[in-house]
Amino acid sequence: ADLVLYTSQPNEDAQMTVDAFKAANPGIEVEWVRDGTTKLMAKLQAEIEAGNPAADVLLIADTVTLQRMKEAGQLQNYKSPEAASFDPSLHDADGAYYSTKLITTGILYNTAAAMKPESWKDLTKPEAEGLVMMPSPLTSGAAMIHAQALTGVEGLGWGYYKALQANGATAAGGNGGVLKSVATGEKAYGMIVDFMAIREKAKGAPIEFVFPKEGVSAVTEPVAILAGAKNTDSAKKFVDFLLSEPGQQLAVKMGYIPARNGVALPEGFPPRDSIKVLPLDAASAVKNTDADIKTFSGIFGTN
Amino acid sequence: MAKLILNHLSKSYGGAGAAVKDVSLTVREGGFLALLGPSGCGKTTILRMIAGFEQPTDGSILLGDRVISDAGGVLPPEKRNMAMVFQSYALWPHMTVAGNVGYPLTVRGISGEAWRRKVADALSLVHLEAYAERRPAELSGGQRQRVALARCLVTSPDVVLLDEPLANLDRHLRASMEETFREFHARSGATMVYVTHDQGEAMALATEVAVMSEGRLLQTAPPEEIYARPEGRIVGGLIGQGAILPLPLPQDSPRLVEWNQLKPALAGESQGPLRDVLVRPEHVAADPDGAPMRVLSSTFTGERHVLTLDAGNGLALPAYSASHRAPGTHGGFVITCGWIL
Amino acid sequence: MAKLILNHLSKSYGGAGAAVKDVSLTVREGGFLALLGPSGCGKTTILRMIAGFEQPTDGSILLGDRVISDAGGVLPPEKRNMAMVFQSYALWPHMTVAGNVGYPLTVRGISGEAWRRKVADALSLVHLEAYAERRPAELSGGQRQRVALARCLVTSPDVVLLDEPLANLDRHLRASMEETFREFHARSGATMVYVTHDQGEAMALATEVAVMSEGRLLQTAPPEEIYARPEGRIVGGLIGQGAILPLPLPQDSPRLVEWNQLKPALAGESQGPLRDVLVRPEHVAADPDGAPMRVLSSTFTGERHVLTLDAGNGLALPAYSASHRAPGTHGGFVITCGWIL
Amino acid sequence: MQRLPKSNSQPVWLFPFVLAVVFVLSALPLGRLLFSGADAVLRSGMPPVLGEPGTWIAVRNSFSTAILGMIVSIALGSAFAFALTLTDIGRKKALGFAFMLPMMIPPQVTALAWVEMSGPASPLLKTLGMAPPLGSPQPLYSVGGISLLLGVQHAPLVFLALRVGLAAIPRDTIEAARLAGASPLRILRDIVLPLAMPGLIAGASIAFVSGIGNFGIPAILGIPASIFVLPTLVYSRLASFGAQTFADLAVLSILIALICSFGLLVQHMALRGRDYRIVGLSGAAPVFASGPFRVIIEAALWLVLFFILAAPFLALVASSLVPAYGVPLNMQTVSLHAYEEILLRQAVTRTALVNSVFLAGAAAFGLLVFSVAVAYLALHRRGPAMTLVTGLVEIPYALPGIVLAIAFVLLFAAPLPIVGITLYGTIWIILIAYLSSFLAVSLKPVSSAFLQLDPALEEAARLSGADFFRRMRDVLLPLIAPAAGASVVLVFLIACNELTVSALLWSAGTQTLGVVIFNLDDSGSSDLASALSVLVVLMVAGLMLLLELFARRMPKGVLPWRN
Ligand SMILES: Nc1ncnc2c1ncn2[C@@H]1O[C@H](COP(=O)(O)OP(=O)(O)OP(=O)(O)O)[C@@H](O)[C@H]1O
Ligand SMILES: Nc1ncnc2c1ncn2[C@@H]1O[C@H](COP(=O)(O)OP(=O)(O)OP(=O)(O)O)[C@@H](O)[C@H]1O
Ligand SMILES: [Mg+2]
Ligand SMILES: [Mg+2]
Repeated sequence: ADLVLYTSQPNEDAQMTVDAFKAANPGIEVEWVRDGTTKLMAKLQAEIEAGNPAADVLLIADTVTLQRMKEAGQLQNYKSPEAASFDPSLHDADGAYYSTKLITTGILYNTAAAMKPESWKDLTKPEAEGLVMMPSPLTSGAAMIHAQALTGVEGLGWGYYKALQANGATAAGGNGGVLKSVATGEKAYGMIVDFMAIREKAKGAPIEFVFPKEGVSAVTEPVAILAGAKNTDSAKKFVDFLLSEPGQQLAVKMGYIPARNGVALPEGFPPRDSIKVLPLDAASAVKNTDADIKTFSGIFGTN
Repeated sequence: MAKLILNHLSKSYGGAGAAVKDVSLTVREGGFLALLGPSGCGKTTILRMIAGFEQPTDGSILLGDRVISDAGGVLPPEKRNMAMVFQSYALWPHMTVAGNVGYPLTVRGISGEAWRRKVADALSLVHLEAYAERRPAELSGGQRQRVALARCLVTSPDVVLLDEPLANLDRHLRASMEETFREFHARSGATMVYVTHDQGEAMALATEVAVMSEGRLLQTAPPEEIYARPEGRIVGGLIGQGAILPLPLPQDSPRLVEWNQLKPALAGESQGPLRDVLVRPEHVAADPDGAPMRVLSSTFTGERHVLTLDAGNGLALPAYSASHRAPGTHGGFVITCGWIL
Repeated sequence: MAKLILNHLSKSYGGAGAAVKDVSLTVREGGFLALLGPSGCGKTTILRMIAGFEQPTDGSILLGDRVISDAGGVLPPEKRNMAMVFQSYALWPHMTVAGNVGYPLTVRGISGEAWRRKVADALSLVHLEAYAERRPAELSGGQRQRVALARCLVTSPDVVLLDEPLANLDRHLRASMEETFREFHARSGATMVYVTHDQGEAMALATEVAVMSEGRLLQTAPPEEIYARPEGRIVGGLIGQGAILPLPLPQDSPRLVEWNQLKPALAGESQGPLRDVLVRPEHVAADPDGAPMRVLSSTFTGERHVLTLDAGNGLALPAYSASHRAPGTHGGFVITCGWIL
Repeated sequence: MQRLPKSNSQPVWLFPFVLAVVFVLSALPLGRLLFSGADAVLRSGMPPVLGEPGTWIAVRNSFSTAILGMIVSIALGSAFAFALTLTDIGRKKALGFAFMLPMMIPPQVTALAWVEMSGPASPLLKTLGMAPPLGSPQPLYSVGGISLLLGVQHAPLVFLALRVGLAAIPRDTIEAARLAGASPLRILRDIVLPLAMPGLIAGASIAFVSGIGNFGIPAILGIPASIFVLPTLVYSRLASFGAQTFADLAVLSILIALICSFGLLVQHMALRGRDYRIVGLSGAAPVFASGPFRVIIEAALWLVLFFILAAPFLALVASSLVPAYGVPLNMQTVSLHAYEEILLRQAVTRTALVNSVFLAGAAAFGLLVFSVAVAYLALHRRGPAMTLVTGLVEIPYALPGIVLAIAFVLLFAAPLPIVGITLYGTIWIILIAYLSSFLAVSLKPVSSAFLQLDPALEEAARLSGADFFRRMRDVLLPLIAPAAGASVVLVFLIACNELTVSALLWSAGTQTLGVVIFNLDDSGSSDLASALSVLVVLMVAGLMLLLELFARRMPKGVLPWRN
């Protein structure tokens, strides 16, 4: 193949992305592997350890992971012409990775639930006792980032997680698990990424999604080129494509909030400015991650 | 103890012919029945039906006046208080010799000193004291058979079924085992059914001998009688040594015929329909003024030589002789007596 | 074909004593050796070493001038062109009778018509033509043994090992099997080693008889000789019937002693050290002017009665009698001859 | 005069061959992993993992869930094995057949199904209108729940292995015991169990090791209650993959290796000093008349089957018929869309089907060859070398699939030395990984069968002039046919919906069913996932029925669900 892509996008999305890219750049044969971030990373790291990474480009969950890889010297810098029309906070200064969309984490609740939450704090109320579920930072990078973002908000902090724990919230698995639990009514409230909830609701699941007033954390599914990439040129083409107008429209079509300025949001979402995205500095996040993991498991315990 | 009655017992294994056909016999309480018959004639099958492993396809088995098996159903073996020596020994490979022998006791709740004593006794009966801790796989064929024997005799069952229990033992062990059986029988008064190929054994032990062939019961009688007065060609041929000579004899002649009648018959000088006459080798004696016969063959069997004589017109006749006689030589022989089948 | 030599063969199963101790013997090419001995004396072990299943702990086995087993290594059984009847038959439960019998042929690449013919012949030798399609599990004990026999005789091996091949067969089948062995032996000229408990069989078939006890080889000799002139108490006791009487006899007396010497010895009227004298029952004859003896017991064995006599000071003496004699009665008996062991 | 071979029992090449295979399939990948671990330790110091309480709690959880699970498996498996082999209950074949299938429902699906079944939104309960109130706690999210599911999942392993053991018991040994006056239960305890012990132990240890290595069940039942076992702990370690991670993996692998060598030790103890060689003809064990209990036994067995097969399967079907989670199944919502999507649109499903069937088949039969070699060797050869071999065989199966997979990536990502071809990315690396992973599964039943063989049967074949291969083919294999059948069926079923190993090793075109199902589920199309799972179960049932047609022509006892 002329380009090997490792991505953690859902199947259809990945397929869509690749097809669109191929349409835009005829003649480039793309081979893609789709899997959860964790497995992809394990696979990739093993390949790198074995000295023969197969992938050229990564399109995966979050900047923190890529920041870590950058620091390990596993990424190569590329200054994309498209970068200009992006908020600087959305890509690495050296061009090691670029955010492609905003996947925010908000509150999901089952329509049968008693209380209609609007703020993160609502999840610590008695009505929500024992009915809250969130992805575990121990298993999902996105969840870690979410935790790091929330604890950054003054008035919340780790105290908030203590409160949640006290209120009988469970931290478990990934977003899929949360969706299931809430949709099936086993739990009433959950923290989950926007698109999953909104899509599933469209399919008729008995759920609602809200963007809490304190703001939402966001993972940005950045794209990056590997240091050991064999097809650098087509890799660069791929990056440019994703950041380009049509590439971003694609994201919208899939139901994500585009990262590029001045692209309309998909339907089902409130207007862009009504969504407050909590900032996150990848570099410091990487530094604190281990400590934060400890703190978190200190509160919820690895059991 | 009670008497054992088989009536009109039949068993078919589904395959071609039945293995046992309409067998009726009674073993009186405390009786000792020897079951004789060629290989494959149904002896084991009968034992297995008595033990309750096989269900009769027809007929029934009674112990005393209680039906324990019929085509309708069978009393489970574990409720029969019988013991059996299997032709295949059926030892439990995972238990020691002592464990095998002692198991029937264990099941009956006997343990500790009593158990050890009884097991030790049983083992000494079969001369295996030294092997108590071995496993069956580490025993010789005969030793395995003796373990099976000890296991069978360790309890006091109502009925004891022995399926060629001595087949793999040397003659001296056999003798002592026969002794053991006699004692056991006398002591326990159990009803015994004894399958064997060794007629000497059967004759020596049994109070009654039953002869089977191809699934049928041919004759049941006390040892002396069945040896002296067998009924029909088959029994005659099965029991003991001997030749069956078709000889012309007068209608009215008694079944026990003497030399004076046999001589002319052999010479072909007497009239009458051909009758099957059973002649035992021990009744053939060398005698200068007997009928001249040619020695066909002479084989040594230890204590004596077994001759095959030509009794005229190709009839082979076995005889014993203390000394070797070269085949081809002639000599005079008399047949002291014969039995019309 | 070649002669089979065991020299200083020993085998220990790791356990207590050795199963076979320093056995040396030679079976000449095409010879027929009968191996006799009490149960557990090591016969099967010897066969298994000859076949190559067990490795000798010491000594070696030669076929012709080629070492096939020693403590160092073993020629694999499959390379030996031998055949064996296992004491436990070792039939393959998943094959039909024909399949079992024919397997050695199949392995040798014989198939089709030739295969069918040979198998059919082998089966008819053992009277099992009708059972070709059965599975071993559906056979009687004796039938299984016959299948094992047929399997052993179907090829033309250099050495044939028979471990009590007739133990489960009735007397008539035995007779015909013995015949079969003789023919097979004559035809194939194979070297045969024959383990049996039936001395009659051994004597009738073998060119040489070897007697073992507790792992040791005691005597090897032709049948007549070993019967007439056994060496030592054990062989004397093992071979044939008879009693061993310790009698005072003159130093210089010949080993074969007559009545005129025995009579005073029995009466205690003669001097000399006590010598073990073997007396065969067939040499004990009722004779009014013989020595008076009391009948201790009398058992019927079919053709005759076996008496046990009191030869004085508690010595038991077996004798044959055509008629029953009540225990306790007295009578005169002569011992025509005895053999000093 | 030519030298005589030292040992007369085995061909000289056998031992080297076995060593070689074990080296490639076990020693090499493990070694490579440990190497990277050591390397990482050298670079950045000892990993904290040993210091963290979490690790030890995970070890404890792994241990307890594996043990409890094993106990459940033994209970279920032997109950079925005994009932189907020794009693006169009806519909034995059907029962045996159905009892195979729970293993076919991927563990994560079983877990989900049970969660759904017992959860507030169970389509089943909802449709029945019996759904518990919103937010009621899920009893399965606990060590008990995990163990229970592990137990159910692995019960067929015990069943199959035990059946092999029972098949070898000679009828007359049981008859002798009956005549000795022992009651059926007594005979079960004193005769049947001891004689079938190799089979039982084999089954138990597979169940145990499977429990140690299982990821799917604790992932779905454990993580929500933050109960971690070693595989899930490893997984969480991978979430933040750094230089240290290889060290972590190495350490955890060693821990797991230790646990299963403990298991091996126990097994060795249990088997030692006994003699299981069956003397004489072993035929079908006689059946005990269950009389009045017959109805009860049958009812119990069918009830169990309802819970471990029917219910989860129905739940699965149900959730495959509704478009999204939480939607009740009724006339309005029901749709076959998922099936049509899977069968008609998703090209990948056909690829995956072909791949998985090929992989499973190849692994099953490939391993059979090797298992026979090892088992035969183990019978004739003792000593430390052999112990090492049996130990090494065990470990890969006990490792979490993802760890084993990483080991194989490390091993094969770069082109092979000398030959220079790259297995990585091809289907062959998955096959090799499967061979490595399921070695233990395939070996257990076979070696237990060899333990019970009457040696005379092989000796007779040798004297007939049959060389090693000949007597293998003509005598030994037919004699262990039931074990061989069990071994093949076991590996095939497990491999057929294997997920965690192939998850890292697949690439375009080499997806396996497990991977496809997981990805579908993971990217929110649960209905497609369920639909595919349903199809997999049906396919396997279909394959088994197909075998049933040829049962006549196969050696007796090869098909485990037949008597
Ligand atoms: N596998 C074994 N392990 C330990 N001891 C054994 C083993 N096989 C046989 N023995 C012992 O070796 C001795 C000789 O056994 P062998 O089978 O050769 O006797 P045998 O002469 O064939 O006896 P039989 O006539 O009863 O068959 C016996 O005492 C037996 O207990
Ligand atoms: N399980 C079976 N299935 C079919 N036929 C059988 C079965 N067992 C025995 N038979 C047949 O039944 C007949 C009688 O068998 P049985 O074992 O009673 O003979 P037997 O008198 O004991 O012979 P032997 O003296 O050789 O042991 C034989 O012809 C045998 O082939
Ligand atoms: Mg029989
Ligand atoms: Mg023997």
